[in-house]
Amino acid sequence: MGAYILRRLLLVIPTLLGIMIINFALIQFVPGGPIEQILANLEGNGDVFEGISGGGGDASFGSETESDYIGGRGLPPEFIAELEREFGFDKPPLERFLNMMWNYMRFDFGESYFRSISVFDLVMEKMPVSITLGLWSTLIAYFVSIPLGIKKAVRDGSAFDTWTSGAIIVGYAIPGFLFAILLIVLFAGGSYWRFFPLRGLTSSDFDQLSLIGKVLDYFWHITLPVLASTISAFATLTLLTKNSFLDEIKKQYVITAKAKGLSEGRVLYGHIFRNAMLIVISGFPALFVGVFFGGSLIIETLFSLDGLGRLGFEAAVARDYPVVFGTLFAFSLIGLVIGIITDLTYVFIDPRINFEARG
Amino acid sequence: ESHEGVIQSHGYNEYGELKYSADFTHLDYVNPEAPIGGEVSISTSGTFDNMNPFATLSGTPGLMSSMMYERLMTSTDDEVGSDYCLLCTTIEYPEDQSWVIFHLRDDVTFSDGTPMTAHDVIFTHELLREQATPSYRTAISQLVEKYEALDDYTVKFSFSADAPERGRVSQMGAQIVMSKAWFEETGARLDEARMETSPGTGEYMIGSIEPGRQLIYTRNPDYWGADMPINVGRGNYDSIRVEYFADTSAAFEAFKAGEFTFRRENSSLNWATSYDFPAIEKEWVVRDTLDDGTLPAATGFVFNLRREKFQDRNVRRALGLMFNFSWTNENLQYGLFQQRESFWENDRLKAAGLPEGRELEMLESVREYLPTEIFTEEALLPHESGERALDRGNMRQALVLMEAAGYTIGDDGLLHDANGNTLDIEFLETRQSFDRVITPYIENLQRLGVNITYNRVDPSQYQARTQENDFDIIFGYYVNGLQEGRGIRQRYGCDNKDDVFNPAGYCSQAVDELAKLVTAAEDYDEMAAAVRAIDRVMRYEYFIVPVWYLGKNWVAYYDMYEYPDNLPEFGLGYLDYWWINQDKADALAAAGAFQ
Amino acid sequence: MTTVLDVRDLRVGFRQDGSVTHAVRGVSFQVQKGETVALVGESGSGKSVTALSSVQLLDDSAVMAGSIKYNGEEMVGADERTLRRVRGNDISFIFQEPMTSLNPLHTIEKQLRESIELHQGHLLRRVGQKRSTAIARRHNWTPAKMAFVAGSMSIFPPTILLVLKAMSVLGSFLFAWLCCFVLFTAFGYWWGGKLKQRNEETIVDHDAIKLTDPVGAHVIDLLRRVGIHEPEKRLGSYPHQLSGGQRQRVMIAMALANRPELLIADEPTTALDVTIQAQILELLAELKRDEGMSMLFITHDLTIVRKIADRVCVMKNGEIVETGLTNEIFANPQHPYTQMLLAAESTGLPVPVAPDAPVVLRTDKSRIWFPIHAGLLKRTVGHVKAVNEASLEIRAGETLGVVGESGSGKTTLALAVMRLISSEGKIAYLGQQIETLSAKQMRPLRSEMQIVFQDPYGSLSPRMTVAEIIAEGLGVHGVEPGRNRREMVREIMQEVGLDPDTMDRYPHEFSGGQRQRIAIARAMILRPKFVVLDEPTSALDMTVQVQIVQLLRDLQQKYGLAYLFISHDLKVVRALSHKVMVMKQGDVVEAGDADAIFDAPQTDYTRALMAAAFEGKVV
Amino acid sequence: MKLLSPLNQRRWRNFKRNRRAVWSLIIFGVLFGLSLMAEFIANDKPIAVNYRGDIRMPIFHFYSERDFGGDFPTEAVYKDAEVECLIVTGGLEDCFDDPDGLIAAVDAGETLDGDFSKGWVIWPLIPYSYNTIVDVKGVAPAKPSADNWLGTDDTKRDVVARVIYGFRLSIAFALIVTIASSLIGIVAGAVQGYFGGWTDLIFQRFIEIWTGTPSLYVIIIVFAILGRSFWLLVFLTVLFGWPALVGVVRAEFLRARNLEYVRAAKALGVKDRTIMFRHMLPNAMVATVTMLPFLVTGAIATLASLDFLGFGLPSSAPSLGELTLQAKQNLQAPWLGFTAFFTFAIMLSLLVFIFEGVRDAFDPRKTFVADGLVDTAELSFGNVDGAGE
Ligand SMILES: Nc1ncnc2c1ncn2[C@@H]1O[C@H](COP(=O)(O)OP(=O)(O)OP(=O)(O)O)[C@@H](O)[C@H]1O
Ligand SMILES: Nc1ncnc2c1ncn2[C@@H]1O[C@H](COP(=O)(O)OP(=O)(O)OP(=O)(O)O)[C@@H](O)[C@H]1O
Ligand SMILES: [Mg+2]
Ligand SMILES: [Mg+2]
Repeated sequence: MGAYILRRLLLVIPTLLGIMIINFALIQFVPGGPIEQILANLEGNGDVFEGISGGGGDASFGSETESDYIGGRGLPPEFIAELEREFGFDKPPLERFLNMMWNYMRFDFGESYFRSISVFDLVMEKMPVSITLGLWSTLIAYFVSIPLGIKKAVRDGSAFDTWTSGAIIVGYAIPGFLFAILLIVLFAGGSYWRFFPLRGLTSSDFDQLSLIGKVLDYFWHITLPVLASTISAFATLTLLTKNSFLDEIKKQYVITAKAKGLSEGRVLYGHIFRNAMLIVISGFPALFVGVFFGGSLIIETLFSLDGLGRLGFEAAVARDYPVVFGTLFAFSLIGLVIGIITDLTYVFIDPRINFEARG
Repeated sequence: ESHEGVIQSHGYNEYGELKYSADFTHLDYVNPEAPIGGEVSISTSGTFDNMNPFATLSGTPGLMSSMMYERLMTSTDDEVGSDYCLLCTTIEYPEDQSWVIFHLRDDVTFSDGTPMTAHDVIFTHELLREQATPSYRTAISQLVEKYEALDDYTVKFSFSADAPERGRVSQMGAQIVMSKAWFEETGARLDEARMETSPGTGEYMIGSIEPGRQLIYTRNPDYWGADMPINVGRGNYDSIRVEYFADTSAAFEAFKAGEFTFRRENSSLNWATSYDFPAIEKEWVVRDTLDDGTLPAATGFVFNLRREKFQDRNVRRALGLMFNFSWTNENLQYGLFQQRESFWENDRLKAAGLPEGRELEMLESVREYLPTEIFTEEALLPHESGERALDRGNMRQALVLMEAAGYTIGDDGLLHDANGNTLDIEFLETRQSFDRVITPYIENLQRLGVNITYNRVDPSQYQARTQENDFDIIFGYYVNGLQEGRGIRQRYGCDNKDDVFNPAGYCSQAVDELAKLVTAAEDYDEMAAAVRAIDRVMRYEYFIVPVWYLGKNWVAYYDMYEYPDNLPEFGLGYLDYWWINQDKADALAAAGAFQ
Repeated sequence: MTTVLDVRDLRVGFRQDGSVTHAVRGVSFQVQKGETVALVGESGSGKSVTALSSVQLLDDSAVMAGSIKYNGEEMVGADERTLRRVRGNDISFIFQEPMTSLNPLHTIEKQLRESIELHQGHLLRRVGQKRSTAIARRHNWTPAKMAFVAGSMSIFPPTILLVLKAMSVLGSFLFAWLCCFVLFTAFGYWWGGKLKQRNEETIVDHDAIKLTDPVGAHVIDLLRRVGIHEPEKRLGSYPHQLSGGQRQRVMIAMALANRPELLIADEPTTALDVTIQAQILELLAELKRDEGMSMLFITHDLTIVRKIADRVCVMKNGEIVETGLTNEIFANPQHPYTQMLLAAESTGLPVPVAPDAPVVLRTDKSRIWFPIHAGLLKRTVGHVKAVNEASLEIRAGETLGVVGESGSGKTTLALAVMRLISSEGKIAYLGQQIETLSAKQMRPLRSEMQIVFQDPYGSLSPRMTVAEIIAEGLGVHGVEPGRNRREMVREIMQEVGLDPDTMDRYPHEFSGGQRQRIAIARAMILRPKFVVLDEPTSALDMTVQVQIVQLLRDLQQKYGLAYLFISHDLKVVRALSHKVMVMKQGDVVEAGDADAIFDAPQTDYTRALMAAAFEGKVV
Repeated sequence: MKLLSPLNQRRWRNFKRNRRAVWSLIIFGVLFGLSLMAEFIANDKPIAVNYRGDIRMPIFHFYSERDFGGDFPTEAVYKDAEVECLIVTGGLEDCFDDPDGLIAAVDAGETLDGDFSKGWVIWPLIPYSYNTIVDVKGVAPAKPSADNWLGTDDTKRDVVARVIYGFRLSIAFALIVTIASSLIGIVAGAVQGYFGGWTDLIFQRFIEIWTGTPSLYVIIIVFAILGRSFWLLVFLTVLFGWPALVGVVRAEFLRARNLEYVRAAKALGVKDRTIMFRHMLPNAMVATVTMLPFLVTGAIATLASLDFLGFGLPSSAPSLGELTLQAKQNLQAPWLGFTAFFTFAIMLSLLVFIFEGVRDAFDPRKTFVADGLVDTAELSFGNVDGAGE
């Protein structure tokens, strides 16, 4: 086992290197780059969220009275050359790559192309939103889905089973952003009820609130976004739980447990759970990471939250390579470590599992 | 006023007369009695992370984050090309405009209370030369050779001899002034993203900032220029609030709920369908369509003239004929738009009828480059189309034109040229919102037998491809001015054929020659005649299928704003010379409009 | 005398695939207080079903009619709460198949403890529940586990956030996180170590345990009483690390933990060697004597019945065909089936082997040690020495009987011989060295080498029908290619005494004995040259057992088969084996010709075995 | 049916006992079958026309307007009144002046003068294709009406037609993608879990690297080079979609390979492949079977979100994703949102129910209470039976 873990840890390095090399090679072929993005920005065409936020009407305001004003217009080649220098594109790719890897090894992720802020700070800045959405929707999803799935397994085929299936399927089938819009219009907009705020994680006067006030304010703000991002999360987990339980619930050891006189709950949670939920439980480590670094582009956009979902999308589409690579490196590294932990969880859950080769 | 050929004035206009004399009491289009107070609130989409508008490369600056800086001279909304002294009392320049002197006011103070002097002006100039956006930097250092403070309240800029003559003074008059003391004290740079900014001399200063969410500008109670005639009746709000929403639907909901109170609509679909919410029914919100005298951008489907297949005007005409403006406008845009006819729509610069007078003379001078139709036919107007999506008449005409261009319809229903190749066209676009307009056009083109594909790509790729002029047709535009000058050559001149401002890559010797006349024009009429001639020639060439323009401003606001009766032609001024009727505002608040 | 269990006209049917199988067809019997009733009968006659229905442990596919009263209370259709109260506490169960009846993911301690804690609150109350359970729970925390858990915890939001904030000045968040991870892991390791140390202290100090952890003490006591060596060391084992007999004993311990009023024991001693078996029976007798425990005892071993039962019910085909006092039945059986059952005994001697028969299998000093892992990196700290230097040789047509106490390494050796677990030492099959062959190279040999597993249920794929399971090998090895597979399956099923019409059922739809025969059929249908039979008759009643023994013998004679035959039933061993090998705690204590060993055992251990088996004497 | 092994027959019977699953399968099959024939249900070309006694099928063949006596050499626009008039009148010149009048006259049974020859047109149920611009006066998006049962979208295309084609496109896409990627994923996961050791170690690293590749960029690059097409998108989605199942399958196999029956199968000499797929997979496919319907809808969602972000199929393609996006941008037109929602919900429910049936069919212990409700009376009857022997 020790040797195995060591092997896995050592393999993290070439894996990470592989990921970075492939990505780096890939972006050499992507049409359009950060410089084009900057030029697009300067010309006012650079809004990568246009399609999502629904901006850009057909009656735009692009009118001018004087066209001779020289500022902010015109794109001298020196300017582009200077940008290239600034972004390091004047150097050969190999050198850039080695440079980047050297920096990453020291956990220096550089700065965003479009904002003078380090990638690390950028990610930290977006974390509260991602943690909020991730944490609460995961919590809710798990706390609802697992007991529900178990109950459905126990009452397989009953009316309860049927209608809950229907409900979660409907929840899953509602496109998340439509549901979010619906929530906004119904409960936050000016047409129906105005129970909840439209955007943000907290109120403007958050700092002045008492502790309880703060907590309430926070939950008041996150109700709708969390609801919108959770609605579709029940289905898979519930059905997975249900089916896993169905597979185990009639096994001999369950009868043994029942024969001991254990309560149904204890049989279900004490005995079957661990046997049935290998996959779900072993997903927990990854889940924790998901809680941090998950992002939902569309929910974030609709509720004007500034989280990793938007960051990731913006970075990718706007070709903000330091952010793309920095986050890729960091998240991959975390992902790889989590992979190891997940595998160890397998062993932890089921001591019969080992990773050695089989004859 | 002038001695030894040196002109001294309170303002400047390229082509002569200023509308307001030195002793005017207030601008014509303001209400000098407008009450002062209240708050105007608007929204914008996206986020901001920066309050330094000059750091264009490192962040997204907040909306109107340059609002606290004033320019040396300011323009008005009812004139084109006039600038009046704001931070200066008078300006002085020789007839050949080889330099300009600004006599600064001595009562101007920054919002931190420190006085503004010539050193601040010079310092700002230096700062801009060194740290502003690269394009600006290049331009300004080509223009200004020498700059000096003659004394504490006088600055002089000397222009380099080879700099274009036009626009020198207005260019310098447009320079803003920032506080030297602040920059020296903080060591801040102009090109770095910052949240705290240097104090300006303007009427408003930053009130509060919540990054990515809200921005409030508040009135500086000690504003030095409150009583200036040019400021009378303007700046009527105590504060200006900008709300940020990442999503437009959410923003609209916020407007419905009264979270912000003034909204300009930019989508016909919304304007026609979405304004039926409770606040409208309760008459808390009013909708207004106000005239807009500004020049609409010359938008349309631009052919890439660098491509072989678009060389023939017949092909371009035929393709253009398949666009059905009337149908699009009626069915998709709620009949709210007008069809654009000219590159200088809505204005005296638009060519019409047969050429005559000075315009004809100018055209005659380049006759050798022009087809005779220019002289014999009226300026080209866009085709008319019927009510049905595909107009049979236009289709017939288009088929004839295509035939003239050497295309025939094959057994597959597609157009083939003499070599049997189909007419393959790719329509490149990046914005999702135009799909609905472009798709029917594409359908029509397919009917004509064009093998057309519609390719929507991400902004960066779009930029890369347009930059390299690697496209067939895009939905593009030309931005023209009401007062044309040097820029016309950047857009249509052969020297700048591959410039981004000339997406079609249009170039004609006739226009090149005519553009020279524009830059050389001494007065407005001369300039106008030359521009009309260019308009005529370019419309004839048909390298852009003209589409729609609005010519109006759509505004919706909570019924507490009021505006002067005689709104000026070139401005809306809702953040400037509109005002709030406090009684109405209170009534709305009492009725619960803002919750 | 009060009636503890009163079964009247019990009928049970199973729905499957649209039809109904009638397993029990109107059974009535009573168990009085302090009485032991033995349920004997043909394999598949409905004994287990009858037993299971007494507290409603049959699955949904069962339909029931009739009445079962426990202490006057109706069990058929009773609600879950009543059943739960009765189960485990008043009525305890020993299931027929201990291999599959234990929760594979819980240590045996946990499973035992659970029963006790559930019904014997008083034990807990003595020291305050919280504390004792806390200690109990800690038992499994090795440093490695603790480190692992703590390491994973380092990802937990609040911690990471705090630490991140603090460390972001120093460098980067990954660094911070790594630090965090290392810190947590190290802490976990340290803490786990402490806990383990404390546990070890508690374990070593028995008196201390009794004081602090009465449940734990009770557990250890129970395990010792069912004959598990060094129970302290076995507490942390998982079921798959135990031998069949050990698992069965854990089951028994679990059932006895609460001193039930009624014990329903479904063939509780099948996997036990005679000495242990005697010990268990003694234990049961003691409980019966001291606590007035009643028993419903299902078994095929008539010796046991005679020894412990007060009354006997004989079942056949879902009905009780005869019932009466033990002595009477044994002395004067009425029903023809009973008569047949009593008469049946595996007798006779194996057919002598031709002297020139080739050696089919030979092992040379086989050794199988299971590593014991411990520590953060799961270092190997020691070994379970399952088999030490076992050498054996089997010739064609010859049977080697392997006997020995439960847990002595018989199964392990068998698996190693089949190359199903890795072992040290040479193994030769027909002169070919096979210990170095890869799985792929082994494959062609597999049709000639077959094994019947000790745990037949576990060895049958649950989602395949019996026909498929039996026929699978045919497809793999192309035995008798032209013939209709189902026809062949039908034949072999008949040979082992199964109804061929049931061949499209799933394994779980059979009785224990039937499954055992399926496993035998699966091996035999391939006409192998060498077969390992790991307790192939333990779940079979005498009549069937005789049939199977005869079958084995016939096949051996016909095809010159070589058997490695593992059994606790020395009579069967005697009936089949040419040679015998006796194992004890991994060592071969004695080996030689069957006659020699049976007639003149050399070691004390063998002598004791023989005595227990043939004279019914407890040593 | 005889082709199935008895076990599979039993599974099939089990499946059939689950009424809900059977009906779902039937409905799904019918819907998908219908959508496969979308061209005959919703099209802007008639199924058949009779022009001067000549029966033509424009669905299959290209006919220019000239073929009907019109004046355009391009493909006839059958929706145009002129063309329809030409067909029903046999190509009368007057059609260009008053097509509607002439059509009405022909409908009324009048015989017209000139070179008249009565013809007819058979339209599909919905006379619009997914990209047909509905040329009826009125602004888009238009409310549901007799013409457009679910209204039009904001480009004035018939929503029903788009849903039919979109359903076909999405389902075809999703099924192909799911089948391909889950096959690859299951095999990969099974191999990893079953063999373990270095196979697992290396393969897992490969997958980690693979999943670290930003699919978005690959899609951009490939589309920029090869242009957009359905099959390319299928290929790319499979390329990046298959690791989804690997993890769970691997975990289940890691566990299952230690079970006794696997050892038994090995002792039988069963091939690794057979062990994996006959013995282990049916027992280790909880996650797979549960996830499959979601993978199918997930593939549709992938397609939708690619469309949404503008990296999907060409925007004229009938995509459910585009419909949802339109729904969001046209809140005043709720029929768009409802249509999108119901399409998704119905599709997902059907799939989930079908796979529930599949799971049940494979579950040896599943009992159907509704099916063989044996009451105790029958039991005693059984006894009488038994007593007779
Ligand atoms: N779940 C089931 N579905 C269908 N038939 C079953 C099921 N369980 C048991 N049977 C059948 O019921 C009959 C009685 O089974 P039972 O397990 O009670 O036998 P048994 O007397 O305990 O036999 P053994 O001595 O072999 O254990 C058998 O014929 C068996 O095939
Ligand atoms: N996987 C394993 N890990 C650790 N120990 C094991 C493992 N398998 C078996 N053992 C141990 O090896 C010893 C021998 O077990 P084996 O199963 O060979 O016994 P056996 O002779 O077959 O006993 P029985 O008659 O009870 O079946 C036992 O003490 C058992 O606990
Ligand atoms: Mg039994
Ligand atoms: Mg054994």
